[in-house]
This record gives sequence, C-alpha cells and structure tokens, in this order.
Amino acid sequence: MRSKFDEQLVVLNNSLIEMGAMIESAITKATKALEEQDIDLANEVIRGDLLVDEKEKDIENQCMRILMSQQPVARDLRQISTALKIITDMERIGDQAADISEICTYIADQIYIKKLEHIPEMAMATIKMVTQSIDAFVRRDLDLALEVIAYDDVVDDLFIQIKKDLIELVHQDADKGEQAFDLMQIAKYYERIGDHATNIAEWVAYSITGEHVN
Amino acid sequence: MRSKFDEQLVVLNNSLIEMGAMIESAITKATKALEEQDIDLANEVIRGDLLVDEKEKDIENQCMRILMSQQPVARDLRQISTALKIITDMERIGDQAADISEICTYIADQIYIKKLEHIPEMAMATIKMVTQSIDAFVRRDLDLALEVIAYDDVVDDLFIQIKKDLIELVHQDADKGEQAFDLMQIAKYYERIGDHATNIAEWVAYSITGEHVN
Amino acid sequence: AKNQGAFDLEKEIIVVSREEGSGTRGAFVELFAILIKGDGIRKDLTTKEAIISKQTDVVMQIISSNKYALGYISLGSLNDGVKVLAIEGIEPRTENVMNGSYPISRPFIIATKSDTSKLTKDFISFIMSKQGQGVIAKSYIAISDDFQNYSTVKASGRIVVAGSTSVAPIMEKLKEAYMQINPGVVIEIQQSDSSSGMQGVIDGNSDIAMVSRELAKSEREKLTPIKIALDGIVLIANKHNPVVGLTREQVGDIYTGKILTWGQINE
Amino acid sequence: MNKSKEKFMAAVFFASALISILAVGLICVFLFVNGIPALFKIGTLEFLGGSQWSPMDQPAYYGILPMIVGSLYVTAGAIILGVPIGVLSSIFMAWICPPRLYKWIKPAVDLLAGIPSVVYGFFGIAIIVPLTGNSIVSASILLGIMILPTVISIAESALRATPRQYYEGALALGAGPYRSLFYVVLPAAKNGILAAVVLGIGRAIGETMAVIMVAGNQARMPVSLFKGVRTLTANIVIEMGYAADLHRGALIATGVVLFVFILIINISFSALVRKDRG
Amino acid sequence: MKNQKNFERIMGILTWGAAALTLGVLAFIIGFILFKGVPHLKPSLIAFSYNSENVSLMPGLISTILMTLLSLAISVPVGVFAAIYLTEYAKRGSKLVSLVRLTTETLSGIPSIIYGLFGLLFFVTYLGWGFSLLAGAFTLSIMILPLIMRSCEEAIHSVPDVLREGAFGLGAGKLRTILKIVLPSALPGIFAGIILAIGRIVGETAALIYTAGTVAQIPKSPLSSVRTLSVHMYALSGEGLHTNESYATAVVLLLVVVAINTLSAKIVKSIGVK
Amino acid sequence: MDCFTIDDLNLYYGGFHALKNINLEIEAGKITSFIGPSGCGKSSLLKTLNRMNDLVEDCRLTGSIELFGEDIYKDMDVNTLRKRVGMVFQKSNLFPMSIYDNIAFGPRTHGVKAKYALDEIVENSLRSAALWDEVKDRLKKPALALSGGQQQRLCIARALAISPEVLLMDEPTSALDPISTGKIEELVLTLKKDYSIIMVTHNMQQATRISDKTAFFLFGEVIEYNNTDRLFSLPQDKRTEDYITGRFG
Amino acid sequence: MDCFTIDDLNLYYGGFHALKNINLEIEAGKITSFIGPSGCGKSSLLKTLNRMNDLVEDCRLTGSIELFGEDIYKDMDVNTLRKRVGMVFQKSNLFPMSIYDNIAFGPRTHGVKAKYALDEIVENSLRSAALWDEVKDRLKKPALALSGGQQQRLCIARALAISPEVLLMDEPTSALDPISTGKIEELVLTLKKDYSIIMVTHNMQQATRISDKTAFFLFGEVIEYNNTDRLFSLPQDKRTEDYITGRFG
Ligand SMILES: Nc1ncnc2c1ncn2[C@@H]1O[C@H](COP(=O)(O)OP(=O)(O)OP(=O)(O)O)[C@@H](O)[C@H]1O
Ligand SMILES: Nc1ncnc2c1ncn2[C@@H]1O[C@H](COP(=O)(O)OP(=O)(O)OP(=O)(O)O)[C@@H](O)[C@H]1O
Ligand SMILES: [Mg+2]
Ligand SMILES: [Mg+2]
Ligand SMILES: O=P([O-])([O-])[O-]
Repeated sequence: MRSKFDEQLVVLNNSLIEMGAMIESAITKATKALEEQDIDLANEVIRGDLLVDEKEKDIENQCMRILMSQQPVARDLRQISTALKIITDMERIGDQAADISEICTYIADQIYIKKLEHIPEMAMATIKMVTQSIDAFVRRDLDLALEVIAYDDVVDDLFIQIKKDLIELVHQDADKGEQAFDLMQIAKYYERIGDHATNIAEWVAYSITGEHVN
Repeated sequence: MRSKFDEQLVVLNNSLIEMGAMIESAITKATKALEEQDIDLANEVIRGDLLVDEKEKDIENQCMRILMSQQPVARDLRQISTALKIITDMERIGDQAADISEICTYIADQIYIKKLEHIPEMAMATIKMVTQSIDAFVRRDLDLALEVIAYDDVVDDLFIQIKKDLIELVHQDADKGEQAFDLMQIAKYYERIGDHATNIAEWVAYSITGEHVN
Repeated sequence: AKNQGAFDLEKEIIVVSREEGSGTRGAFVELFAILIKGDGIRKDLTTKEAIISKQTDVVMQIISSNKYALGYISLGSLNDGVKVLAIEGIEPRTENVMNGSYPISRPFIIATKSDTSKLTKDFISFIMSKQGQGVIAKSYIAISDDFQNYSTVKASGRIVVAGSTSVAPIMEKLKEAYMQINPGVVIEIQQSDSSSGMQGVIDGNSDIAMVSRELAKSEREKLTPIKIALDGIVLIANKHNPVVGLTREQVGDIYTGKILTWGQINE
Repeated sequence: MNKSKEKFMAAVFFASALISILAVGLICVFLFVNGIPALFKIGTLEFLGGSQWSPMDQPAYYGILPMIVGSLYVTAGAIILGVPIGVLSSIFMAWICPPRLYKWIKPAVDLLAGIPSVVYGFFGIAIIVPLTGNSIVSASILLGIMILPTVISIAESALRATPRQYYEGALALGAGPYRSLFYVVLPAAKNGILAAVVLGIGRAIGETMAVIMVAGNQARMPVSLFKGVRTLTANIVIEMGYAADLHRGALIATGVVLFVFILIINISFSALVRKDRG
Repeated sequence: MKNQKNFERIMGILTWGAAALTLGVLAFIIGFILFKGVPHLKPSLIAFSYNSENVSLMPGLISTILMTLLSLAISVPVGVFAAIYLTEYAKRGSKLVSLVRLTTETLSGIPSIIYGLFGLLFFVTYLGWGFSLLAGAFTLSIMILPLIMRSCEEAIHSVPDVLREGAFGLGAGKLRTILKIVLPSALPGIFAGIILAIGRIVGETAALIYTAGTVAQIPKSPLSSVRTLSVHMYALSGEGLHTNESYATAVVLLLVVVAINTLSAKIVKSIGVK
Repeated sequence: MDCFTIDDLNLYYGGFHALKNINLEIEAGKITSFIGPSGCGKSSLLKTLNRMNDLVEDCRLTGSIELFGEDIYKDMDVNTLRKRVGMVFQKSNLFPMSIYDNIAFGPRTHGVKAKYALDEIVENSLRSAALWDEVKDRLKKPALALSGGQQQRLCIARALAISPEVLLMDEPTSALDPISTGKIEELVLTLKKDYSIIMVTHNMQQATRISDKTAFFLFGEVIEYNNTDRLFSLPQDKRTEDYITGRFG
Repeated sequence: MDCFTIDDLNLYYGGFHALKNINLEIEAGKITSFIGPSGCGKSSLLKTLNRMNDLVEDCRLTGSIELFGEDIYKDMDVNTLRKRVGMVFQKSNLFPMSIYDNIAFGPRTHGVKAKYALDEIVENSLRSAALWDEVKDRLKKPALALSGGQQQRLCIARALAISPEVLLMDEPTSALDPISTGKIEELVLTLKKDYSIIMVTHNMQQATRISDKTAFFLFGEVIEYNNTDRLFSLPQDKRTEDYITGRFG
C-alpha cells in the first residue's frame, strides 16, 4: 500500500522540483531580458508560462489522484494538500515572470532612466526564496521554510528602496514618469514573487508541523 | 454515510459564503475609506483582514477533515479541493483590500490629484466578480463562473485606462508622481482582485466540469 | 441377590420358563402335562405371566436374585447359586434319573439323514461306544453302560454338527475325545437350536443335528434320530426359599397359573 | 485430464450406488416377500390387532398387538429416561464441561457406545433385574442407558455446531449461562437434537440381545410397569430359531411392521424439520 | 432477577447431575464387568486353540479382527463410492437420492436378527457359502453399509464448496478434485463413520449366529465358520457353564473397544491435523 | 463525565500479556473508537468492559475498571453489568428465532413478561435502529432471512432493547458492503444522542468519520488517545502516524 | 491487446437474468476492476470467465467470450481454460495439506511429476507471491496454520503455479485487515508485469489504487467502463457518480 504511495510521492516531488526549476528559470530569464533588453528572451518567458500552467495542471491531477486513491491522513494529507496549494503560488510566480517579461517588451527600446541595481538584487533574492521553499517542501525542512519566510523582509526592503528611488527620479524629471511606472510595476512583481515564495514556505511549514505560522 | 457528508458540505458552503461576504465588505469599506479618506475605516479593514485569515484556516481545516474522513471522489473531491484552492484566492483578495486601505492611510491627508472615477468603478466590478464567483461555487453554476471570467476584461480595461490617466497626470505635473504611484498601486490591487476572482471562477468551472478552462 | 428378611408366603410366585420351541421347555411341559395334545389340537398351557428366558444362564440368574422365583433348567447346567427342588420327594440326581426314580428327563438326540457319510457314521459309532458314553457320563447321563468298544478307523475329513445349545457342551466333549483318536478329522459345532440344526442337515449345510427334544413328525420323515444321552430337568428356586420340594401336580398348577403364591403350596 | 478415466470412475461410483441400493433393496424385498404373504394369510387386522400370540399351538394365534404395545412402552420408557439425561449430558459436554474434564468424559461416552449389547445384558440381569425385576421398567432403564451414547454424541455434535456467537450474544444481553443455553443454544440445535432422539428411538426399537435378558418377554398385553413385557424384536429373536412356515412368515412380518414403524418415525421427523425450515 | 438466579441454579444442578449420572452409570458398568471378569482372567484364556476346558478367547479375538477387516473391506469402498455418487454426481434433489436416504435410514433401525436371516437365506444357503467368515462379513457389510454411506455423505457434504472451486479453478477435473481434495478433507468424518461401524461389528451377535456360525476356531479359509468375541460370550454364557469365563471375555472385549477407540481417535487426529 | 474509567489494567491469557497498563477515561455521550493492527488487543479490551472475557479460561486481569464510578469486577453482578453495557459483534449473531423474539429475548431475560410492554420495547428498539419500517410487517418471520446489513441493525436493536447505558461494538461493519456500512454509520451517529458508544474498527476512515475520540493500540498498549481529528491530523506518536499512514508491517 | 473479449453476454440463473448484454474488452497486461453494489453480477461475470459457472445447475448463457481470440465456450477444454485463467477467491480456500502440496497440486494436475521441477515451481510461485522468505522453512507444514493474509497470498501463489495468463480475483482482500490488504495490493501491482488481472472489489479506494481500468456494474449491466482515473474523477453516468460518491441506497 505504502510503496505505491511513496512512489507517487516521489513523482509528485519531482514534478514540483521541475516546476520550481521552470519558474526559477523564468525569473532568471525575465531578469536577464530586462537587463539586456532582449525581446526574444522576454517572449520566450511569456511563451514558457504556458508550460508552467500545464505543469500546474499535471501536478494538480497527481494530487487529486493521490487524494482519491490513497486516502492520505495526517502529514501525508497535509503534504498533498500543500502541494495542491503551493502550485497555485508557483503558477502565480510564473505569471509574474511573464508579466515582467511583457513589460520588458514595451520598454526594450528605451534607455533605462536608471541603472538597474536593486532589481537584479530582488531577482536574486526571490529566486533564492523560490528554490528554498520548494526544497523545504521536498525535504520537509522546517528550518529552511522559516528562513524563506524571514527572507521576505529583504525583498520588501529592496522594493521600498526602489520605490523611493523611482519617486525621486520622477521628481527630478517628469518625463521619466512612464518608464518609472513600468519599472515600479516590475519591482512590484518581484515583491509579489517574494510574497508567493513566502506563501509557499508558510504552507510547507504547515505541512510539516500541522500548525500555521502566523 | 452521505448525510454526514452533505451536512459537512453545507457547513463548508456557508463558511465560504461568510468568507465571501467578509472580503466583499472589505473591498467595499476599503473603497469607501479611499473615497472619503477615512483613516478609521481603513484601519478597520486592515484589522478585519485577520478575521479573514482565521476564516481561511477554519475552512481549510474543514476541507482537510472532509478529505480525511469522507474520501470524496469525482465531483465531491473536486469540490473540496476547489474550496481548498479558492480560499487562497479569497484570502489574497482580503489582503489586497487591506493593502488598499494601508495606502489609504498614507494618502488620507493629501488632496487627490485626480477625481476618483474609475477606481470606484473597478471596485464595483471586482465586488461583483467576487460575489458571483462564490455564488457559482455554492450553486455549482457553470454559466455564472464563465460570466465572471469574461468580466475580468472590464476590470483590466479600467486598469489600463487608469494607468494611462495617471501617466498623463504625472507628465503634466511631476509633483503628482508620488501620489500617482500610490493610486497606480491601488488600481493594480483592484486589478489583482479581479484576477483572483477570475481564478476562483476558473476553479469553480473546473470543479463543475472536471476540465480546466484555458 | 442377598435377600434379607423373612420369606413372605403371600408373595406371588415368579414363574420362569424357557421359550416355546426350546427342547427343555418341550420336555418340561410334556412331562408335567402342561401341554395338551390331541388330533389337530396342541396347546401349551404355560401361564402367560411366566417370564420367558432364552438362556439357561439367565434363568439361573433370575432365580438366584429373586426370592420368589421358580424355574427349570438342565441338570447338566446346575450350579450352587440356586436351590434344587425335589419332585415328589425324589432328589434329581444322576442315578435317580438313570434308574427312573426321578421322572423328569429328556433325551439328547442326534439326527442325520439316512444317507449320511461314512465319516459321520464313524463319529456316531464313537458316540455310541463305551468310550463315547464314558465322556457323556462325566456330566450327563449315559443311555446305558453296556456298549462296545470303539475301534479306530483312522478316518479323516470334516463333520459339521449343528443344533441345540443344550446339547452343544456335551458334543464338544465328544468331539474333543474323538479328535484325539482321529486327529485327521475336523468337527465343527454350530450351536443355534434344535430346529435350525435339523433344518441345516436337511439343507445339507451340516451333517449331524443336535436335538434336545423329540422330533416332530415332519422332521422324522426326513431325518433319523439317535438318542445319545439323557438329561434331567431340575426345578430350581431361590436359596432363601423355604420350600424343598414340590409334587408334579403342584408344578403343573404353578406353571398353568392355578397356584399363584408360595403360600398356596404349603396348604 | 484423462477423459476416459473420468468416465470410468463415474461409472464405478454409479455402480457402487447401485450395489448399495441393491443391497438395501434386497433386504427390503426379502422382508416383504417373506413377510407380506404371512400377513395376508393371517389377516392384517388379526395380526396387528390380535392380542394373543401362540404360534406353536394348534390352532395357532398370531396377534402381535402385545408386542407392539410392549415395544411402545419400552421405547417410550427408554426415551423418557435416556433423552433428558442424554441431552442434559450433551449440553454439559458441549458447553459447560471444562476441557480438562472433557478429555476424560468424551472417550468414556465413546466407550459406552462401543460396549456390545450382550455385555449390557449381563449388566442388566445382574444389577437391574434384582432391583426392578424382569419388567418394563428394567428394560426401559437398560435401554435408556444404551441409547445414552447415541443421544449424547449426536446431540453434542449438534450443540457444538451451533455457533458460539449465539451463546455469547445471549450472555451479552445479560442472560446467565444456563438461560443462554436453554433458551438460545438448545432451540438453535433443535434439529440436531431431534435427529439424536430419532436415532435413539431407532436404537431402542432395534435393540434385542440386552432387552430379552431383562424384559421378561411375556407375550401378553402389558399389565404393569413392574411386570414383564415382550417387544417386537424380542419376539423375533426368541422364536426365529424354531419357527417354520407361517410362524416364520409371521416373524418376518413382524420385521416388516418394525420397518414401517421406523419409516413412519423417519418421515415424520423429516416433515418436522422441513416444516421448521419453511 | 431473582427468577433468573433460581433458573440458573436449578438448571445447573440438573445439568451437572445428568452428566454425573451418565458417568456414574458408565463407571458402574465398567466396574461391574471388571469386578466380575478380572478375577477370572487366566493365561489359558488366550491359548491358541479353543477347547471345552480352556474356553480360549483367542480364536474369537482373531475372528473378530478378521471379520471386522473383511466387512470393512467390502462395505467401505462400496459405501464411500456410493456416497460420492449420491453427493457429487446425482442431481440435486433427485428422487433416487431421497429414496435411498429414506431406506438406508430406515434400515438402520431394523433388528440385526433380520439381517441374520437374510444372510442365512442368501449367502449361506442360496449362494452356498455355508456358515462362514465370508457369509458373516457380507451380511455385516450390508448391515453397516447405511452407516458408512450416511456418515460418508455427511462428511463429503461438509467439505466446503470453496475447496472444490479451488481445485476446479486450478484446472483439476472432477475425479481428481474428488479423490485428492474432497475425500482427504472428508476423511475424519468418514473415519468417524467407520469407527461406529466397527463398534457395530464387534458388538454384533444375532446376525452372526445365523451366518458365520459359532465354531470357535481360527479360520483357515474365508469359508470357515467363525465365532466372534461377542458370539463367543453369548455362547459361553448361554448354558450357564462358563459364566465366569464369559465375564473375563467381556473384560477383553472392553479392552478391544478401548483400543479401537483410542487408535481411531489418534488416526482421526492425525488426518485432521495434516 | 466519564462512563468508563480504566485504571492500570493488565490482562493475561494464560502466560500471554494481552493488555498492558491500560489507563483510559472514556467519555459518556461520545463515540470512542479503538484502532490498531490485528491482535493488538482492541477486542480484548472491549470484552473486558462487559466481562465477556470471563468466559475465557485462563484469562486473568489486574487493575480496575469503573462504570460511572462502580468497579465492574467488584461491586457488580455480571448480568447486571451486561444489561447496562450492551454489545454488538462483528458478525451478526442473531438467534435463529423470529425478529420479535430476538429483540424480546433481552427484556424477557430481565423479567419483562407482559405482551404490551414487550410490544412497545420491540417497536421502540426497532425504531431506534432505523429498522422499524423495513420489518414491521414481518416481526414473526425468522430473523435470519434478513439481509446482512439489516441483520446487523437488528443486532443493534436487540442490544438497545435492554436499554443499556453503553454500547460496545466490535467491528460492526467489517462484514458488510459499503452501502450497509453507510447505514450503520449513520445509525451509530444518531444513537450517540442517547448512548455512550465504544467501537472497534479496522477502518480508519470510519473512525474519522464517526468517532469523537480515538485510541490507538499496539502490542497491548494504548499508544495514543486523543480527539479523533487531532489523532488523525497531528498524531503525537511516531507509531501512530506510521500506522494511520500505512507505513506499517 | 485484449485478453478477454466479451460479446453480448447474457447469463441466467434459472429464470433470473443475472447479466444483461455485457460487452467488454479487457486489456491484457492491465489490472481491471469490477465494482458495483452487492448482487449486481460482478462475481457472476468473473466466474463466467473461467467457466466456474458450469458448476451451477440451471445456469445458462448466451453470447460469446473469447480469450485471446478463442471462444472459451466452444473451442476450449474447460480444464485447459482454467489452467490459462487462474482464480483467487474471497476467502482463502487452501486445501488441508502442506504448503508445498497446495502449490504442487495444480502442476501435478497438469502432469508435472518430477520432484525437481515441482520444487522449482513451488519456489518460483512463492517468490512471485512475495511469500518465499516467510514460509521457506516450513513448506511441509500445514497451510492452514498460516495467518489470514499469508493464506491469501498462498492462494495467489497456488494460482500462479500453473502459470496462467489471466488471474481472476474475487474480493481477494475483503476478509483481511488493512496491513495484509496492503501487502496483497502491492503484490497485485507487481504481478501486473506478467499477468492480466481482473479483480472484483467492494473497496472503491482499492480499485482506484491499483487498477488501470474499472467497470461499474448495476443490476447485471455494465453501466460504465473506463480508465480508473477517469471513472473516479469524471464519471460519465449519473448512476456511476451516485455510487462512487456514496449517494446510493
Ligand atoms: N482466548 C484467548 N486465548 C489466548 N489468547 C488470546 C485469546 N483471545 C485473544 N488472544 C490473543 O490476544 C491478543 C489480542 O487479541 P484481540 O482479539 O484483542 O486482538 P484485536 O486487536 O481485537 O485483533 P483483531 O483486529 O484481529 O480482532 C492476540 O495476540 C490474540 O492472539
Ligand atoms: N448460483 C446462483 N443461483 C441463483 N442465483 C444466483 C446464483 N449466484 C448468484 N445469483 C444471483 O445473481 C445475482 C448476481 O450475483 P453475484 O454473486 O454475481 O453478485 P455480486 O455482484 O458478486 O455480489 P456480491 O458483491 O455480494 O458478491 C444476485 O442477485 C444473486 O442472488
Ligand atoms: Mg478484534
Ligand atoms: Mg461477489
Ligand atoms: O432348550 P434348547 O432348545 O436350547 O436345548
């Protein structure tokens, strides 16, 4: 009874890792496209989001099948329902990477009003969060999950920094307003990615302890 | 066997309706606070979000208990897993209302750089979407769910309109940049609320048909 | 069977008889005129209340365990568990039977077909010899004591003897004595009863029938009887019974149900 | 596997069934062929209803009513004594007796079943007759004892076959052990116990060797429980050796009567069981 | 409540009483036989050949064993095969089966003297076997046939159908299923029937007197007349000449019965446990 | 309130230590389920609660069990105990009598004789067991003619007829198909209103579905005893978790 | 490829129409499960597949069943059919013999005599049934001394010993506890590699857990036949959905 279930769990975990890898790569590529103003890369990310959506559905199906056939309880049940929940967040992360890429395509022909310094930093930070949160799920590692949750502050701080910078910039030159808006939105997307990673980590913590971190 | 389950389903539906009512009221209040620059009301919404979070956890527990004890399959299983998923979206909507309210409190002492016309419209639209999506779930009403999904375009159009207006405004007066940023963010939150409502509707459609709308 | 207490004369006499057809009974009823015979009429008047036993042993056991019982058995089977009653004052002893003073006796008979085998004839001649009658005289009553010596013919073969259980014990003795002289001969003794013994000879299943009664007319047509010994029939009573003897008439009356209690005898 | 072997053995089985039917049939035929003519010659009514049995007299009388009644008396007596004791003992053995005791009792009852009737007869004549004379009572007691092992072992296996759950179910409702046994287990084993009784009756009716030693064997209508009686089987055994012609036929006809007797008992028994199931 | 207690008490006393009575009677009978018989046991009783002095029971003992074996050898195969036919081959609810059942059951109540007469007429006279081991064995075979058939039928019936299905499911044919699965499973039940049959053979008197005869000898051929222990006892006691030896023989007979019972219990157990 | 208070209970079958240091307080008015692998002692404990183990030779126990404060092994007549603590077994053990007589057996045992009183008890118990409508027209028919699920409900009705305070059930649905099982589960849930119920089950979903509290047994010990939801979502002991998630054996 | 092709099958027990117009194609190398309420005809169909219904008097059928293209009611000797289509029953029906003899019975029936060959078959079947290690030291011991779960696996080993192509199982775990059930399920999953398996089960989770395809029966009809995942997540027929979600009866 167990071995089939364990097998299914392994497949599920692998799928989650794959999906994690997909969204990490989406974030990385989106960031690169942004930095290098590479429309093709941006479009690749946008198209790639479809695959992420597929993956989500695949994982969701797996979860449903496991729920249906294995009647999991206790930690097993939490693990499956957690998977069911975190894929929503992961899918949103994928969406956000695509959103970033979309904005990229709009501003690819513009000269950046500001050197991108904090945004890649945010990207790095969120990628780390995403990777770790999924790792935490797969390895059932509570400490790692809590680390991710704590790390969100870094992202939030960066966002506030960026926002401040952009407001400053616009103040100096109203023409930069439009791009500033776009960059602002991009930063917001990264911030949201961080939020989703935090969500994932929270779910992971719940699946391990059975209690919600508040 | 069934009667206990049906009873549990009724309780679950009621909880979802309650949670729906909570977030609708949160959106309404947040919008009112924004319009009337009412800090107290805004703070009420922010505090109220805790209750929404509680509710989410309560519903989640209900779902887990049902999964654990009733071993639902087919439509029943989809219904429970859908509930499990939509509460994430609902909780996010609650968060967004709180986020809106938070921004409210920052700009409550400022004179609005622009008459709020489209934002209340967006608010109305999203409230309608939220209400209808939850209704669709409870009544298992596929048409209503599809209606909600289609309606998201209205919200998106409004957002683009607002964005355009704000860029225009900043162009005219760079000093308005900061508030414009804030208003922009608020609009973005409404847009996101619309997205979440769409998500909910999509889940509802899935739970009814067993297929994802794409 | 330890009967304590006084002997109650008012008690009924428990009459024990053998079964109808039994050679012992046949002789008994005839000798005590319990049987009425005429042309076309035959009636055994033995009281219907008489306990019927198929075995001598059972008769003795009943008598020995019941103070008020009265029965009759073959003299050869007598043992000291019971009391022997004198008839008309005469003790039933071998010599009294031999000399006829004890009148109640019956013959032991063997019956064969007239064309029986040589071996059978030799065995019969042994029985009717001095040696044979000597064997009989040890426990029963020889017909007489002046017979010829038996001389061996060193015969061999098989003889089947069948019939009355009363005769069987003495036949066994005869067989053993004969086989000592003629080791080559096998004699089988089947005990059932007089009638089936004779039927066996008629059917060819056996050679010699042992019979403890007179032959019926139909039997006599097919078989030749030879009287080989005499057997006294003794009336027995419980040891605690004060009665020591009966008259013929009394016996007849008791067995026909005219006398019912022991008290009536003493009158 | 091997079709012809299958066919061959099927034929062998069938032949065996035929043989047994043949054997069974032969006896039936023998009984009827030898018995029925005598029955007709004597007259069924005189035979069954006549109360005088003196086949060796001339004129002879062939009324077996005394023996029929005698058989009924003795059998009834045996049942009255043997069945309650047997059934109670079987309850004891199946449900109450501790296993340690059972180890001894069971072989003892088997032994009781294995003792030849001649030995029972010895016992009866030496022990029972001195107490109660050659009488219906003695015969009933002896037969009662003799049917004990039959009744006990069949009733016991019937009782054992009743699911333990019945007993436990009754106890769980707060009934005491004996109430549970007598109101639930015993009724549940009713059919088996009836079968035990029927077989006991069969044994009682068919038994001869012991009975003739204690029953007194008077061929007249029974007069008192403490007076002797002659049963149908005793009648056959006592006289068969001397019987010829019509007398012999009459005795065999007595066998037919016994056969019919037992047939009736069996049929009414199976009717009883069937009615109960329906 | 009080009624219940009284009921319990009374029924308890009755039940224990009945069991005690049964045991008491048994002990009494056995004690009686031992008391009467044991003092008269003497070596001459088991002399090889019988004569009127030693009244040896040896020929009787051997004849009893032979008679038992021979009767079983005849009736067990026929009975078992017939039972197989009736249970496994005959159509369910067939008239034949119920007829046979009724007659066999009824025959088991027929007094053995009738069997004896039948044997006398048929085997002894009509077939001309004379009083013989063979005639006795055949007669007894018929007598115990209903017993064997019945117990064998019961035993075969009580073999659960799932075992048959199991064998058929493995591709075994009917015959193989019956011989390898059904019969071995039914063996304890069949054995129980055989033991009862042995009991009847050993205890039988009336039927044998008219068929096997009463010759006290160790049979030289199946056509020799023999006398089994029961008949021997009956014959010994009849004229009141050897009553004591008769009781001594009863003791031996009792031992034989005990031996048969123990042995068969062992056999049944060993089959059952296998 | 507690209906049963089990204190330091040890149970031995001859030399075999079947229950070890059991301490449990079983709440009145609740459904308590016992789970655990085969042979862990669930049935043994259940049978100890109405002293059905008295029937087992060589069965000894130490410690005490109180039913609403009275020691059932000391102060109480065993038949009275069994009247107060009804039991339903794994396989229907209806008596081979009519439906009516099956139910009336208990009351008759306890002295109810009057027909009108029996009629009423029979009807009420059948109604409580949700069986009245199905059988009211054939009360005099043999009980064994009912379907498996009906038989099991009739067993429950029979147990109810002696108005017990506690109902013990040993795997009451393990021999039934899913539909009948569902009916019994519903019945048990409605009976909770009036009775304290203790149930052994092999079916963990059943335990989660209907019981308020669950005790997990292993090798004669109670490993964990908790609210059912809690035990099945957050087991405190590794062995419990291993068992309920099927990581066992 | 299809192992069984069932065409317009109708089955009657006397006057009772037990299976109605069954058309099913059962895939080779897959696990197919039959579900449905009690009495719907699952077992009847299963038994028809290896002609165990031949034993039932009064059982008639129309239509055809082909095993890899051969009509099992026309072209085939019934014993050969049963050799090719092994069967495992609800309750273990081991023969009262040793473990070894139980397994060897089938091969012996089909003519295997040599001891070394039998030894090998016994070992292989026991290994396939995941039982070898547990019983290898007591092959000569009576099979009935094994535990319930082991007995059932031994029944499977016995069926494997005649190297069938198809295995039919009628509720093989319904009499077992969850742990033994788990073992059997795992075993069935590994057997799938070498055998086509058809299984009747009352336990719907079991069907979803191990079977590839599922057929839902009702009143002698096949209501729905589909991939298991599909049938349990998106049943096409209202009655299927009602049954699997417990809305029945
Ligand atoms: N009468 C008895 N004599 C000896 N041992 C027993 C007896 N009854 C039970 N046992 C043993 O006690 C242990 C516990 O048995 P119990 O019946 O309570 O287990 P259980 O948990 O109910 O198992 P299951 O789920 O199989 O019913 C087992 O090892 C069993 O073998
Ligand atoms: N030998 C038979 N004679 C008459 N009717 C039968 C026979 N076997 C089965 N039936 C009937 O056929 C129908 C189908 O029986 P079947 O055993 O196939 O059902 P099932 O689906 O296997 O049920 P369960 O889940 O209870 O085993 C039932 O109504 C049953 O009563
Ligand atoms: Mg148990
Ligand atoms: Mg079935
Ligand atoms: O009296 P008997 O006929 O046996 O000599």
